Order: sequence, then structure tokens, then C-alpha cells
Amino acid sequence: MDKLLTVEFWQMGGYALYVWGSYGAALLVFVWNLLAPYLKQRELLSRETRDQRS
Amino acid sequence: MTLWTWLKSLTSPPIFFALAQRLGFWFGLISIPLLAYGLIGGLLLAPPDYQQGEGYRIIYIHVPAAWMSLFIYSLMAAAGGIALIWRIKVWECVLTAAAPIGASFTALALVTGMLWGKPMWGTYWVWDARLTSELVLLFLYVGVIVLQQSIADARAAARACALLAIVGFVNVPIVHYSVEWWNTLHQGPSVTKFGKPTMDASMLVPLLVMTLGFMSFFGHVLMRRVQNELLSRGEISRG
Amino acid sequence: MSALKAVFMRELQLAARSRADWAQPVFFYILVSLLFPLGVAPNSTALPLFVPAILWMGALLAALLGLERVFRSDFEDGTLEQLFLAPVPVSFLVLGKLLAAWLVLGLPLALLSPLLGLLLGLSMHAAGVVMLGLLLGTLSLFFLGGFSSALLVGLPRAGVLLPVLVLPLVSPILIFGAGAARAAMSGSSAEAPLYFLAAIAVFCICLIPLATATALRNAFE
Amino acid sequence: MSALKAVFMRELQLAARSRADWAQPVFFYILVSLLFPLGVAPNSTALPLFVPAILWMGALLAALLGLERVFRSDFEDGTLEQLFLAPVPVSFLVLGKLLAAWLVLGLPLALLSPLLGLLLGLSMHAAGVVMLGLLLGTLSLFFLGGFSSALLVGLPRAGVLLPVLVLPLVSPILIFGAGAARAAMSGSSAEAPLYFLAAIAVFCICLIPLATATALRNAFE
Amino acid sequence: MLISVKDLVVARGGRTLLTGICFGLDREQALHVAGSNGSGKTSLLESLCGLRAPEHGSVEGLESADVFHWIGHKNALNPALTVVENLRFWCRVNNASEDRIENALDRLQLRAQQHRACRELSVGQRRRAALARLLAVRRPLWLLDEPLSGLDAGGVDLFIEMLKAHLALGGAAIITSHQNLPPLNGMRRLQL
Amino acid sequence: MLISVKDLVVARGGRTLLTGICFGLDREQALHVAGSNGSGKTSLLESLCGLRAPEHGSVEGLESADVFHWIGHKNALNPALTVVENLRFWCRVNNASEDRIENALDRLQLRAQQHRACRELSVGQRRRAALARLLAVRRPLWLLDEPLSGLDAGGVDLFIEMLKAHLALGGAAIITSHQNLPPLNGMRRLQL
Ligand code: HEM
Ligand SMILES: Nc1ncnc2c1ncn2[C@@H]1O[C@H](COP(=O)(O)OP(=O)(O)OP(=O)(O)O)[C@@H](O)[C@H]1O
Ligand SMILES: Nc1ncnc2c1ncn2[C@@H]1O[C@H](COP(=O)(O)OP(=O)(O)OP(=O)(O)O)[C@@H](O)[C@H]1O
Ligand SMILES: [Mg+2]
Ligand SMILES: [Mg+2]
Repeated sequence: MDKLLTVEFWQMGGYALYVWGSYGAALLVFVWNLLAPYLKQRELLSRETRDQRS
Repeated sequence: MTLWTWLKSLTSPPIFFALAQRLGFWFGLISIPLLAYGLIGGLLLAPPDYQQGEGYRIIYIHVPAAWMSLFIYSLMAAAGGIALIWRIKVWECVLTAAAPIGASFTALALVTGMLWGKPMWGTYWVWDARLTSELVLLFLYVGVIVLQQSIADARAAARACALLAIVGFVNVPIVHYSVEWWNTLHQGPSVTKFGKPTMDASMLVPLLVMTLGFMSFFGHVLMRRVQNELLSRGEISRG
Repeated sequence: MSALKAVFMRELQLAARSRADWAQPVFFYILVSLLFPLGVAPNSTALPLFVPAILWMGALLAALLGLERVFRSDFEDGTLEQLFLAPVPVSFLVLGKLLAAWLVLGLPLALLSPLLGLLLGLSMHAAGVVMLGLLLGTLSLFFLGGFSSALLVGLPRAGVLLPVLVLPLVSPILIFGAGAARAAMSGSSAEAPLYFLAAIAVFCICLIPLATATALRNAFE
Repeated sequence: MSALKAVFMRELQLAARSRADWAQPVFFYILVSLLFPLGVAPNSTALPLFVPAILWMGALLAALLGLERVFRSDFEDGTLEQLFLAPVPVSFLVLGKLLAAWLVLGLPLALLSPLLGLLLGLSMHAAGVVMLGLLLGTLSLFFLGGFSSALLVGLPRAGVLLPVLVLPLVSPILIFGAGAARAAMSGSSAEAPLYFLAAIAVFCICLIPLATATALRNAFE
Repeated sequence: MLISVKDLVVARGGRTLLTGICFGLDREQALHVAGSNGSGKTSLLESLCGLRAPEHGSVEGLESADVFHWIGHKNALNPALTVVENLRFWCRVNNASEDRIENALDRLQLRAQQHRACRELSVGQRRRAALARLLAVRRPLWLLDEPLSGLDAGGVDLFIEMLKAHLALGGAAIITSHQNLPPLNGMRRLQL
Repeated sequence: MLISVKDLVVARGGRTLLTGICFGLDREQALHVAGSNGSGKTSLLESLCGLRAPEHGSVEGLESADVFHWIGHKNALNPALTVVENLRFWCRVNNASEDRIENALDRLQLRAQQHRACRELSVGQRRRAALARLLAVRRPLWLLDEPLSGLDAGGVDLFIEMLKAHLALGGAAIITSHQNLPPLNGMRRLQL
């Protein structure tokens, strides 16, 4: 775990931009995949309860 | 759960909805340790590559994402076949729900590939067979998504998408074998040669774990999306 | 069999009636191939490199123009539902229709290509390979395009959607076709990609009509 | 004026019916421009030379494919005859229709083009010139596309004449447009061809609606 | 006189169909044009409203477009738009206010379908939507080609009511129909 | 029994239109399906002939395509082909001989128009050309959706004659129509 704190680790042997760019892109994809259906489901469920009430 | 109820749950929207709830939960739960180990293994434990140094660590994103892009499209084609032959609504939903997830992984494979290509090949993009066919795969996903949104009737839309996914499936083997059929810049199969992978175990294990993590994450999102699909079609009424 | 022939002959008859229908793609093909070089610096030495791509893309885009309407008029005037109720498999009738469409719209493109190729500076041999490639390639193209337009039948903006569906499906054909032409230009053998194109064409002719029939059926329900 | 607006808004409404609609022209354009390089030898360094031509061809195709049906569907469902009986000149309504079509299909293409140009290796300046050129050029192309589709509705037999009527108008647009881009790429001034394009666009906007209305009128007699 | 037709000759594709058509129509009058299939009813009406140039003769009173309504065999409904959207469009194109749309939909019993795309309507419902235009935009003269085609019995009654009210308000109408229309005040019949 | 329908449920766009439709039809019998606009007559007939999957229930007797004729609201005539060419096409597609075409054209009084492109026919003439298919290709069961729409009085009589002859020859028919059909032997009425 100490490795996390070293500068070398974050520099990735000079490839920092590419490596962290890739992991960042992955993070974005994961977050979008989690959020999009979650928000949609909330909207759908609330619409349904609204429909049932009316 | 007996075999019979299991089979029935694959065809009945309300039962599948409940099943998806549970499956989705477990998939999500499993994916957390898998992804975590993959990350730690890939970024911290695995040694640097003797040729590429640290740059090769992109592999832990690139390769699982690329594999998923192929796997999800195959799944869509299979789901499409099932939906068309047996006219099962649940599988129509699986098909349409998988498309955006697959597209996102394909985009990820492309982006990470490009980011990897710059340091390794000196350029972000070349028009070679593997790269091009992966791009085409992205467009196939987009085609399915656009087609689905263009047809008003949800069932007709899903069935049209099923056909498109099946016909477009021919591209999957082309992506996979492109490196063998044409001489390309891209890496040949180094992991998937079972028997004697040319990769060291310390590098390989995190990659495989990461792939499993991607898989179960996909399972989680897919279940969520199938639920949404069923809800928006009015197949599920929650009283 | 006689039903397939009937559909086939009717398409030819219709094509003979309205010449505008098939004149448009041919015109477009000529336009694209001849105007493309105009977009490039005059006397550019790089032009020959692009000739196969121009000829192939031109044919592909011209075919799209014609394919948009293969099924539409039949859908609108009720012919399609009658065809579904005929005592013959619909995939058969689709086969007849697409073959005729290819004959009317695709074949002229293929036959025109060597001429355009020569105009653009291809060698005789390379022009021949382009034509052969396009003969096979347009066949697959028309089947894949017909399939896609069946998916879109009845949609108001099918015109723009069609390329979005077709182009990814046909890109392998484009790659092989232009590859064959390039091989011919550089003097190496173009056989392998041509065989590939032939294989794809056979595959399309055999299987795509089934998928197309299903897609059309889906448009009703 | 309010009638023009009504026609204009209706076109937008129709375009907005499906959620993915705005995305279609975009994907369409991306696909057309990215498929060209597929036909070319991998890693050819000559590619940028062809980028203006590629981008312009995509726009031409969009105009032809997207406008194929502007008037046909209105003709078929009887809307066109009602428009002829409205207390407004038909050329006005045609203007509204074509402007809306351009807004939905043409404008996104023009706005997207610099991005694609950059992807395909154009310089910043050249990409800007391509966009400007396409803004003006697509306008003319869409009006011409509308005119040709009106000809097909009104004078089906004139379809064969289409090339003769449209070709002289399309080719200067493409020549000037690609010329402007080339000038920008080579560092010289692109003003002259852009002015030319602007002149053609003004000409098209003013006169084509009149010609189109006349062609449509023929559909009834 | 809302319309006066003199010595009209109508031809189609080189064949003369009708000769010497003469009639005039005042307010509160209606003309039922009857004739067998292909006798030229549609061609006559199209000539009257100016969609087709007559071979010969004159039509007076219809020079201005906002004097009359024309409803042909085709409904002029865009299939992708809803009933209301279609009607609104026609009001706007004709510079009319949109206030009467609601009333028109009520009268033709299309309230339940008003927000459905026209492609999802049944044939009779579509015909009703086309007829709703007559009420949404008020015009003194109606030229209607087979307005009853596709309408159910209730729809036919509705139409007759509409027509009566229109005539009573000082309108006039020329109507082709293969079905018999009930005798109304001021209704004449022209047999082709 | 030529056709037997059990417990059919018909839905459109998520709305259930008809439930529990049960009937059977023997030779020499006809069924007049009546109902208001939008009640689901067209949808019912389309479900019977297999163009639309019914929600529920069974239709027996129509498994083979050469048992029945379907004529919908649309005429299935290509506008660019002549009447004869259109009929010939349908004979060939259905593997029937082309001998009866002449007779069919005679019966429907289309002889004068037979070599004209269908786009140049009047609406009623086009409907007649569509009905000519019934005589050109013989099938025991007719499913007809508003066959009378657009027909003049003479055309309606012609159709009734055709129908009588068809029933007399052992045929059967299911017909929707908003107009009243004259009482025939073996004709029943189904009100939706
Ligand atoms: C935009 C550029 C790239 C794209 C679109 C791309 C695409 C793909 C795809 C689709 C796969 C999965 C193939 C299969 O399972 O059949 C893959 C695997 C792989 N890629 Fe890439 N890639 C790109 C760039 C790179 C670069 C630059 C490298 C490294 C130098 C690389 C290394 C690998 C490796 C090692 C595999 C695993 C091969 C195996 O064992 O199957 N990729 N890539
Ligand atoms: N494509 C569609 N999608 C959804 N609903 C539809 C569609 N087509 C028709 N409907 C609805 O289904 C119902 C039945 O339509 P159908 O065409 O069967 O009626 P019909 O009895 O034939 O009426 P008509 O007498 O007007 O011909 C109508 O209410 C109609 O609005
Ligand atoms: N486009 C055309 N070209 C040539 N002749 C035509 C054309 N359209 C119609 N006709 C012919 O003109 C005649 C009159 O047609 P019209 O449509 O006016 O008849 P109609 O009285 O309205 O008949 P219907 O009762 O069937 O509607 C018919 O004989 C028809 O064949
Ligand atoms: Mg008529
Ligand atoms: Mg009906």
C-alpha cells in the first residue's frame, strides 16, 4: 500500500497521461452505467405511482 | 427454486422482474471485490512489463472492455434469436437493455486502445482491421439503439433490433480473428491461447479477475435495465 | 417458383415504366465519382490511391438511394399484406424482389464502374477487378440494404436512418472490395478478397431473404 | 408569414417525433466520412488531401436521401392539394419546408464537419473553412434536393432529365466548396470561393422555391 | 351567388368527361352531385376548386382561397401527427384561430382519439378528423368528395347535422356521394 | 366448417378491443360484421387472416393460404401497372391460371379501363379492380373489409350478385360494411 504514496506510482513510468486517462475513462463508463438506469427506474416508478393515484 | 419455476421465470415478466431484483443485487455485490482485487492486482501487485514498462497496465481496462464488447453483442444476438423464435418478451427486453451497456464498453475499449496506441505505436489511430472492425462494432450498437428509438411500438422495435443484432453478428468473428487474418499492428492473441498463455501468471490473474468483475458489473446493470424496460412497457404493475 | 418469377418480372416491368427510378442512382454514381476528384487538388498524384475507395463508396451510396424505396410502395398500397397471404414463403418473394432490384439498380452500377475507373486513371486490369468486385459486392449490398430497409418500412424518416443501419453491415464488403482493387493496382493477386466477396454474396443470398421476410412481417404487428 | 411558420414548425415537430431523430444525421455523417478511409490503404498519408471531398460528398448524400420524401408523402396523403388551396403562395410554404429540412438535417452536418475534419487530419483553419463552406453549401444543396424531389412528384417522366437540371447547379457548389477547403489547407485565401458559395445560396433560396412550387403544381394536372 | 359555373367542360387524360356543366349556388343551398364510378365527379370538384384547369368554361366566386373548403378522397392528415396537431396545423396555414378545434373534435366525437397519431386511427376515425377541419376553420362554401366514405351510421347522421347547421348559417355545399342523402331544404341533385 | 373462431381476443396498441368472439361459418353462409368506427372490425379481420397475432383464442380453417381471399381498405394495386397487369400478377403469385381474368373484368365492368394504369382510375374503379381479384382467383372463403366503399349504386348491385353466386357455389364470406346489405340466404349479422 505504501506504493500508493510514491510519486513513481502516479507517474507510471512516464505513461501517466495514458494509464490514468484509461482508468478515468473506465470510471466514467462505470458511473454512467450505474447512474443512468438507477435514475430511469426512479422516474418510472414515480410515474407509475402517479398514474395509479390519478 | 425448482427447475420448472426457474424456466418459467425466464418467460414471465413479473417473475423475471423479481428474479432480476435478486440477481442484480448479487451481481453487484460480487463485482465489488472482483473489481477491487483487479485494480489492486493490476496497478500495484503485477510487475512492470519488460518491454512496455508501466504503460501496459492499460491492459486491465482495455482487454476486459474489448472482450465485453464482443460478449455483449453475442449475447444480444442470442437473446434476439430467442425472442424471435419463441416470442418471449423478457428476452426482447434483455436485448434492448444490453445495447447501451455494450456500446459503452465498446467505446471504452476504443478509447483505452487509442490511449495505449499513442505510446506504443506512436499514433492514436490507424485504419487497420482490428481497430476498424471494433469501430464498426460500435456503429452496430448505435444502429440497434437508434432503430429501437425510432419505432414507436416497443415490441415491434425490439423484434426489429433482434433481427439487426443477428445479422450484424457476423462482425463479431471478424473483430476477433482480424489479427490472424490480416497482418495488423495490433497484438495477436496472447491471453486467449489456452494451454500456454504467453503472459506471466502475476499479470494474468488480475486480468482474469478484472474480466470477471466487468462481467458481474455488466450483470448488475443489465438486470436494472431489464427491469426498467419491463416497467416502461407496462408489463409490471406494482400495486 | 412461378411466384418468385412473377415478383421478379413485375419489378422489371415497373422499372421499365418509371425510368427515373433507376436513372437516379446511376446519375448519382457518375456525379460522385467525377466530382470527387474535383474536390482534390488538380493533378494530384495521390488520386489513383483513392480510386478504388471512390468507386466503392460511390456504388454503396448510390445503392442506398435506390434501396430506400424497395419495399415502401408495396407497403403503402397494400401489396405487401397480400404477399404475406400468398401460398408461397415470403422469403421467396423477397428473393425475387431483391434480385430484380439488384438487376435494375445494382448491375448498372457495377457495369459502369470500369468505365469510371478508366476515366480516373485505373489500369485495364484493375478496372476489371473493380467491376468483378462490384458485381459480387453490390449483390451483397442489395441484400443487406433490402434487409435494412425492411426494418425501416413505414417509418417517416427512413431515408436518413437507412445508412445508419446499412453502412456498418456492409463495411466488411467495402474493405474486401477496395482491398482487391488495391491489390490489382499494385500487381499482386486479387483472388483471395474476391473469393471472400463471393462467399459473402452467397451467404447473403441464402440467408438474408429469411431475415427480411421476418422484418417485413414485424412491420405489420 | 404565419403559414410559413406553421409549415416550418410542423417539419420540426415531425423530426422531433422520435427521440433518436436528432442523432440520425450526425451518425449518418460520421459513418459516411469514416467509411471512406476504409477503402484506402491503411495509414495512407495522402488521406487529408481527400478530406474536403469526403465531407462534401456526405452533405450531398444527406440532401438527396433526406429530402427524397419531403414532397412525396405530402402528395400521397393529400396535404399538398390542401396547401395549394391555402390563402398563401405555395413557394412560401416550400421555403418553410426546405428551411426546416435544412435545419434538421443540414445544419448538424455543417456544425459537425470541422470535428470530423480534425479527426481526419485537417488543420484548425481548414476545418473552419470547411464548416463555413458547408453552412452555405448545404443550404444550396438542400434546396436543390427539394427541387429534385418535387420534380419526381410533379413530373415523374422528367426524372430522367433530373441530372441535366440539377448537375449544372450541384457541380459548382462542390467545386467551390472543396476549392475553398483546399485553399485553406494550402494557406492561401479562401474568401473568393466562399463568396461564390454565398451567392449560390442566395440564388437558391430566392429562386428555387418558385421553381419547386411550379413543379409541384404539375402533380395535379 | 357564392359560386356560378358556366358551360364547364372537364377532361381527363385526353378524354372529355363532362360538357356543358352550368349551375349556380346561393347561400343556404346545397348540390348533391351523383353519378356512376368514373363519371367525373372528383374531376369536376377539382376543377371547381382550381386544382385542375377546366378545358373550357368559367367558374366564378372561388377566386379567393378562403371562401371554400375542399375535402377530397384523401384526408390530408399527416400520419405521424396527432389529430389535434393536424387540425392546428391547418388552422395556422389558413390564418384561422385555433379556438374552434375543441368544438370540432367534440362534434365529431374524436375527443378520445385527439392525442393519438393519425396512423393509429381507424379509417372512419380518420375521415372524421378530416371533416373536423370544416368546423375548425369556418368557410361559406364546402366542396366535399365522398364525405361519407368510411363513416358509420352514427357518423353519417353527424355529418347531416353538420351540413344542416352549415346551411342554416348561410353556407352552401357541393357534395358527391354514392349514398343517398336525406332530402334537405335547399338541396338539389345534379346527375352526371 | 370453413372457419371456426373460438374465444378470440383482439387488441391494438395495448387496448383490448374485442373479447370472446366466437363463431363458425359453413359453406353457403355469410357473416356481416357491423360496428361503429373504431370498434375493431378491421383488426378482427386482420387477426382472422393471420396478418395480426390475436392476443388470445384460436382461428381454425385458415391455416392454408389458398383457402381464403383478403381484401382490406387498401386495394393492393400497383399504381404504375394496368388493371390487367395487376390481376395477372396476383394470379401468378397465387399459382392460379389467368383464364378467369377476362371474365372477372367483364363482370365488374372494367373492360374499358383494363389497359389503363391504376393511378389513372377513379376511386370506385380501383375498388372494382380490387374486387376483380375475387373472381380471377377462386377461393372458398372471402374476408372483405368495406368492399362497398367507393362503389356506385350499380357497383353495389354487382357486388351483391357476385356474393350470391359465390355463396350458391358453396363459398362463404365475412364482410364488414357500414351500409346495410340486403338480406340473403345464409347471411348472419355480428354486431361488435
Ligand atoms: C483503438 C485501438 C485499439 C482497439 C480498437 C483495440 C481493440 C481490441 C479488441 C476488440 C480486443 C479483443 C479481441 C478479441 O478478444 O478477439 C483487443 C484485445 C487486446 N488488445 Fe487491443 N485494441 C486497440 C489498441 C491496442 C493497443 C495499442 C494494444 C497494445 C499495444 C492492445 C493490446 C491488446 C491486447 C494485449 C489484447 C488481448 C489479446 C488477446 O489475448 O486476445 N490493443 N483489443
Ligand atoms: N396502428 C394502430 N395502433 C394503435 N391503435 C390502433 C391502430 N390502428 C387502429 N387502432 C385503433 O384500434 C381500434 C380499431 O381499429 P379498426 O381499424 O379495427 O376499426 P374499424 O372497426 O375497422 O373502424 P372503421 O369502421 O373506422 O374502419 C380503433 O379505435 C383505432 O383507433
Ligand atoms: N390521372 C388520370 N389520368 C387519366 N384519366 C384519369 C385520371 N384519373 C381519373 N381518370 C379518369 O377520369 C374519369 C373520371 O374520374 P373521377 O375520379 O373524376 O371519377 P369519379 O366520378 O370521381 O368516380 P368515383 O365515383 O369512382 O370516385 C374516370 O373514367 C377515370 O378513369
Ligand atoms: Mg371520385
Ligand atoms: Mg376498418
